[in-house]
Amino acid sequence: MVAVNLWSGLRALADGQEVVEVEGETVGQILDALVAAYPGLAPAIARGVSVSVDGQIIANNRHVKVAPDAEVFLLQRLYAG
Amino acid sequence: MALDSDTQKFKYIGTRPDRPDGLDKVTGRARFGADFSMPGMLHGAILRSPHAHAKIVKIDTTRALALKGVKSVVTRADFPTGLTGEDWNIQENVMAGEKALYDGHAVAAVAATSALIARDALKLIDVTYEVLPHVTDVDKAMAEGAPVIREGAADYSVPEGLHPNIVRYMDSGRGDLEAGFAAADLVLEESYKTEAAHQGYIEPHACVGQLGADGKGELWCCTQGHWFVRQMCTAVLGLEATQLRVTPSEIGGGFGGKTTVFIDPVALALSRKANRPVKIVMSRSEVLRATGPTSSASMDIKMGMTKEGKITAASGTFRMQGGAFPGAPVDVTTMLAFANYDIEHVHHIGYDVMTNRPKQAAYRAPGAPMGAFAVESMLDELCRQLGLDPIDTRLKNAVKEGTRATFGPKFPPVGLIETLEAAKAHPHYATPLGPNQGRGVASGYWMNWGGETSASVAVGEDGTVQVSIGTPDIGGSRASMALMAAEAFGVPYENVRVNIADTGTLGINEPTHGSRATFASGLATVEAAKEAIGKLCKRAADKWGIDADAVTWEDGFAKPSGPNAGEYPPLSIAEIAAEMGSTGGPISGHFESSPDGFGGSFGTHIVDLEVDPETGRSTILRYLVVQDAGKAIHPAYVEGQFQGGAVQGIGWALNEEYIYGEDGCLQNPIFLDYRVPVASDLPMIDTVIVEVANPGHPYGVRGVGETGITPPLPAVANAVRDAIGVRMTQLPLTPPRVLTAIKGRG
Amino acid sequence: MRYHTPNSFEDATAIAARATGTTRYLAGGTDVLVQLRSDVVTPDDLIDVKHIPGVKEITRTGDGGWRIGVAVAGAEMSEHENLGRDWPGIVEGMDLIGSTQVQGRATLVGNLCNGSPAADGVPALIAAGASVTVTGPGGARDMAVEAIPAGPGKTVLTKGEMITAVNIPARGQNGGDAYLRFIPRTEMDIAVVGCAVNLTVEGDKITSARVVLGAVAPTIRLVEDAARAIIGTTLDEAALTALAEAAEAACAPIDDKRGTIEFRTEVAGVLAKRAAKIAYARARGEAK
Amino acid sequence: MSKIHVNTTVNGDEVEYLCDPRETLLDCLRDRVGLTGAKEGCGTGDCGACSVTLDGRLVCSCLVLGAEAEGKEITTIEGMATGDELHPLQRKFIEHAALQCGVCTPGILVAAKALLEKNPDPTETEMRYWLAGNLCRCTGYDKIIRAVMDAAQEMREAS
Repeated sequence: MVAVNLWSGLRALADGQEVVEVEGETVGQILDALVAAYPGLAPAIARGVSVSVDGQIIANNRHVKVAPDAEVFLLQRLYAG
Repeated sequence: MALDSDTQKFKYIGTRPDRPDGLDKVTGRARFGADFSMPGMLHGAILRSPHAHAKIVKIDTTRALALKGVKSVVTRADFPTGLTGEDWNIQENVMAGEKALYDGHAVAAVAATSALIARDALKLIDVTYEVLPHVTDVDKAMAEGAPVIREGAADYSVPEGLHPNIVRYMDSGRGDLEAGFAAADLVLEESYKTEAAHQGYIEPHACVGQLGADGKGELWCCTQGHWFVRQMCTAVLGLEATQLRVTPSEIGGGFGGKTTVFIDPVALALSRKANRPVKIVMSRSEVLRATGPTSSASMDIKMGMTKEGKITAASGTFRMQGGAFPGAPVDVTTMLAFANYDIEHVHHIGYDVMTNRPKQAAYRAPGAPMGAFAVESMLDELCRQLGLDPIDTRLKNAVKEGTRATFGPKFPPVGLIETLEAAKAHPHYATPLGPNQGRGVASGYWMNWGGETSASVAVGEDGTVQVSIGTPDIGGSRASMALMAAEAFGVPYENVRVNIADTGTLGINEPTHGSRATFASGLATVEAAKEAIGKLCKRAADKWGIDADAVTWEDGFAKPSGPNAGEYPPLSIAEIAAEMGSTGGPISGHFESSPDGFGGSFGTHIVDLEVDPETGRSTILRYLVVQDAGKAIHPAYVEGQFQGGAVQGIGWALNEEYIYGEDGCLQNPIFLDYRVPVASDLPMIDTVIVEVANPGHPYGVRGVGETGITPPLPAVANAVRDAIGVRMTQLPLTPPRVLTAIKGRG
Repeated sequence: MRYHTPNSFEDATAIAARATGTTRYLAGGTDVLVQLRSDVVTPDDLIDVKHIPGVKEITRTGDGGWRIGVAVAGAEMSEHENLGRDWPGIVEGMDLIGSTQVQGRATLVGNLCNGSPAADGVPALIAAGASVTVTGPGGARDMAVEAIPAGPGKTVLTKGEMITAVNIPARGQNGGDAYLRFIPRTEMDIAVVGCAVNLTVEGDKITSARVVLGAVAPTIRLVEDAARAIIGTTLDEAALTALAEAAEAACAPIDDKRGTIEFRTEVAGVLAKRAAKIAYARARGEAK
Repeated sequence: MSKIHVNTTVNGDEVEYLCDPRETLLDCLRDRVGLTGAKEGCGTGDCGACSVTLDGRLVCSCLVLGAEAEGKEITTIEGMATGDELHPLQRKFIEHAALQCGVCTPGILVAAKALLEKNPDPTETEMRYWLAGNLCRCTGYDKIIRAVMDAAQEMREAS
C-alpha cells in the first residue's frame, strides 16, 4: 500500500481525507487506483496532475517505480514559460 | 540517473566558446520567421474585432473576395466543429465563433497576392456586431452582475454559487493557521495587485503555411515548440498529426509567448482554400492586442512572524484573470507563493477568472512573479517593522534539502541558502546609499519537469559529430548542447554541429520552455552520445577481435579497457568513422524519454534605486543577480538568462502594463506606450553563478531560464519603499503613482 | 496614395491646392509614416519636400538670427556648430524627440504640423519668439509659432498652405533658453509634461522671460503669468515658487495612458523651476 | 496604383526596384532587394530593429518610404563585414555573448557602428543613450554595452 497526500482542494472529492492509501507499484497504477477508489478525483487527475515521489516531481511518466514507503504527493499541473 | 560524479573535472563544459550560430546572427543571414518566402506565395492578413465583447451576427466577405488579387477568405465556418477542451479554446482564440471576446480577437482572414492588397481587403469585409457589456478587471469580473464571458466554463473545482466567470478554484495548504498566527509577535495583512505584462519579444509572430486538399501540410514559423504547434494546428484544422511537418525558423525571443499558436492555423486554412502557400506576419499592435500577455493578479496576503524573524503562519488568496479563456497560471502562484520558506501553517486559495482580454500565455515562470511580489513585499515589511535584516530573516526561514515544501513534498537538493549567503557577502550589500535612495532584496524559485524529449546524434564520415535536437535555440542553447556532446564524445567543440530538427525528423519534443531545454535536450544529447559511443567501441572491439566490454572510450578514442584486454593502439573517432560503412554501417545514437530529475533554481536579487522626490521617477543605480545554476554549461549564456530575466522583471515593476480604456480596448498597443526598459534606463546587471549540483542530471544542470524574472518585482518595490518611506502595493510603480504616495506621506 | 517630389514650394503648394482627398507633406516622416503604417491616416497625396532647394540649410540671417529649412533633421541641428550655442533650449527640445534613428529624420516643422500638444520641438521655439514663413495661394507671410497649433492633431493652415522656413530671432546678449520634459523612462517616451523657458538678464536680474508648457492643454501654452512671476527677480526661492504656481494654474491637462491631471499639474511646476534655473545660468554665462 | 521605379545603392551595389508608394524602405529591402537582415519589430520607429544608414545617417528604414531611396546611399547589416572579414563589432558581439535570440542584433550593430564612426571613444552613458532606440528583450543590454566598449577600444588601438 502507498500513502498518497492530496492537496486540500481535492480532499472534498475523497471523503475529506488528507492522505489516501492505495495499491500500486508505479505512478500510473497509483493514479488509476485513486480514481477507482474515489471516482470524484477522476476529472482532476484527467485534467493533469504532477506526482511528487520522495521529492522528485514526476510530470507525466506513468512507469516510474514507487516504493511502498515513498512520500507521494499529488500536485497541481505545472506550467512553463 | 545519479550524478556521474560531484567533483567531475570537465574539459569543455564551463568554458565560454563562441556560439555555433553566431556568424549568421551578426551578419543578418540568420533566417527568422518573417524572412522566409516560397514561390507562388500569397500574403495573409487578419481582421480583428474592434469591440471588447460582441456577438458576431454576420460576416459578409463578398466585397473582399471581389477585390482583384484576393485569392481566399476564411472565417470560423472554414474550421471543423466538435472540438473540446483546450483544443476548442485554441480554435476559438485563433478565429472567433459566435462572439468576439476581446479587443483584437480574430474574426476573419484574407490571402492576396500582396500584403497591401490583403490589408486593403480587410476593410471590405463587413461584420455585423451586436456589442455586449464587457469586463477587463479581475475583481470586477468575479462580482455580482458582471458580464458573463462564457456560460458553463467552470470545471469540477469551482464551488456552487460563484460567478460563471470563475472557471477554476484551488485550495491547498496544511497545519493550523489560527495557532500559527497566534504564535506570531507581528501579523500583517495586505492586498497587492499586479497588471498584465507582455513577453515583449522583438520579433512579431510570423509563419508561412502550405496545406493541400490531400491533408498534407508544411509550416515554417518562429516558435518555441514546433511539436506543440503541430498538435494545435492539426487539432484546430482536423488534420492527422504527422501529415503536417513544422519547421522552426530562428526565433526572435519568446519567453513563453511562442509556445502556442495564433496565426499558424489561419495561414494553413487560407492556403488550403487558395491552393498556394500563405505568409502571415503580425504587426506589433496585433502582437500586443491579440497574442498572450500574462495574467493580472489581485491578491490578499496574511503572514505572522516572531520577533526573532521566524515565519509562523502564512495565507494567501490569489485572484488572476487569464483573458477570455481558462488557464491563468494561478495554480502555480498558489504553489510557489510561500515556497521559499519552511512554514508549518500555510494556506492558499486561487481563482482562475475569465475577462474580455486576450487568452493569456506563459510568460517566464508563469504565475511566480505575481505571488513573489506580494509575499516578498510583505516579508520585507515584517522585517522592517521588527527591525530585522532582510537577508538574515530569509536565511532563518530558507528551505533546503529535506525541508517539507509549502506545496507538500520534501525538497531535493536546492541552493536558496547558498544564493542568500553569496548575496550577503557581495560588496553591493554593503555599498552606502545616498539621499532618496533605497535598497531592496528578494528571492525567487522556479522548478519544472523534463518533459517529452527526443534527440539523436550521428557520426560523420570524417569523425565529426552531428546533433539533432527538437528544442529551438532562443538563448544560445546550441552552444550548450555542443559543449555537452563534445564532453561526452571527447571531441573538440568545433567538431560538433547542432541542428534544430523539424517535426518530420525526430520524435516528439516539448517546447523550449520551463527552463528545460538545456536540462532535457542536454541530457538526451549525452544519453544519445553514450549509445553511439557504445557502437564505436563495438567497431573497435571487432577490429581488435576482442569483446566489446573490454573497450572504453576516452577523449575521442576507443582504448582497451585494461592490460588483460590486450595491447592495441587507440582508435580515434575519425579512424572508426572512416571505415564504418564497411564495418556495419553508419553510427548514430538516439534517446527518447520524458526525463525526470529536473532541478529547480533559486535566485536572490539586490537592487539599489533613487527616486526623484519631485516627480516620482525611479532610476536603477545597481542591480545584482545571484542564482543557482547547478552547473553552468556555458557561463556567458547563463549570465544572459540572469540579466535578461532581471530586466524583464524591472520593466514589469516600473513601467510595463496593459492599459484598458472604458471601452475595453487596449490603449497602449505599441512600444511607444507599452514601455519596455531601454538601454539608457539601466546600469550593468551584476551576476553571481552559484552551483549546487542537481543530482538528476549527468552534469548537475538546473533550469535557469525563468527564475530571474521573479525577484525583481518585489525587490524593486522594496527598494522604492526604502527610498520614499511608503509601502506601495500595486505594480507598476509608475511616476504618477509614486509621486502620489510621496505626497500622501504628509 | 500618390507620391510627389516637387522641386519648388510653388509646385508643392500647387499640388496641395488641386488635391481633393487627404494631403500630407513629407519631410522627416517620423509621424506621417507611423500614421500611414497603422492605417490611422493614409494620404491620397503625399508631397515630399526634400527635393526643394534650401530645405536642408541652417543659415544665419542678417539680424543675427537663424533660418532653418523645413527638411533639417534634429541630428543636423544638434551637430551644428553655432545654433546650439545661441539656442541650446531649441536644440535640446528637438534632440529629445525619439531615438537616435528618429533624430536622423524628424524635423521642427514636421513636429509642429503634427499638432501634438506634447510636441518636444515646439515649446522652445515659442519661448524664443520664433516664427514660421507660411506660403500659399495668397503668397507668403510670417506667423508666430504659437499661432500655428489649433488643437490636438490640427493646425490653422488651410488647403494649399505650407510652412517653408522656421525663423529664429537673434539671441542677443545675456540671454539663455532651456527645455525640459518629463517621461517615465530615460528615452523613447512622448512627453508627459514639457516646459521651455527663455529669458534675458541684466546682472542677476531677469529683464524678460517667456515660459511655455507642453502636454498640459489641448495646445502648447505660452504662460504670461509664469513669465511675470520671474521678470524683475533674481530667480530666488519666492520667484521660483510663484513661477511654479503660475505654471500649475495654466494647466488644463487630461488623464490618459501617460499621466494623470494631478501629476501633470504638479510636474509642470517642477519642470518650470528647473528649466528656469538652467536658462538663468545660461543667460549669466555660467552653464553651457 | 502604378509602381514607382527606384534606382539606389545598397552596400555599394547599384540596385533597382519597383515599389508601391506606401511601401517602406524596410519592405523594399526585405521583399524587393532580398536583404532580410533588417527586421520589422514595431513599424513605428520605437524598436530600432530595422536600422540602416541613409546617406551616412542612422535611420529606421520602417520610417522611410521605398520611393525616398532614389539616388541615395544605403548600408545595411549585410554590408558591415568586408568579405569574410567581420567588423570588430560583429566579432565582439559573438565573443561577449552580446546576443541571445539575435533579432535585434543587426539593428544594434548598424547603430553601434554609426556611433563609433562619429565618436571613437564614447562613455558607457553615451553608448546607452545612443542605443536607447534599439530595444533588446533578451540580454538586459549589459553584454551589448561591454561588447561595444571592447570593439571601440580595439578600433582605437588599430587606428
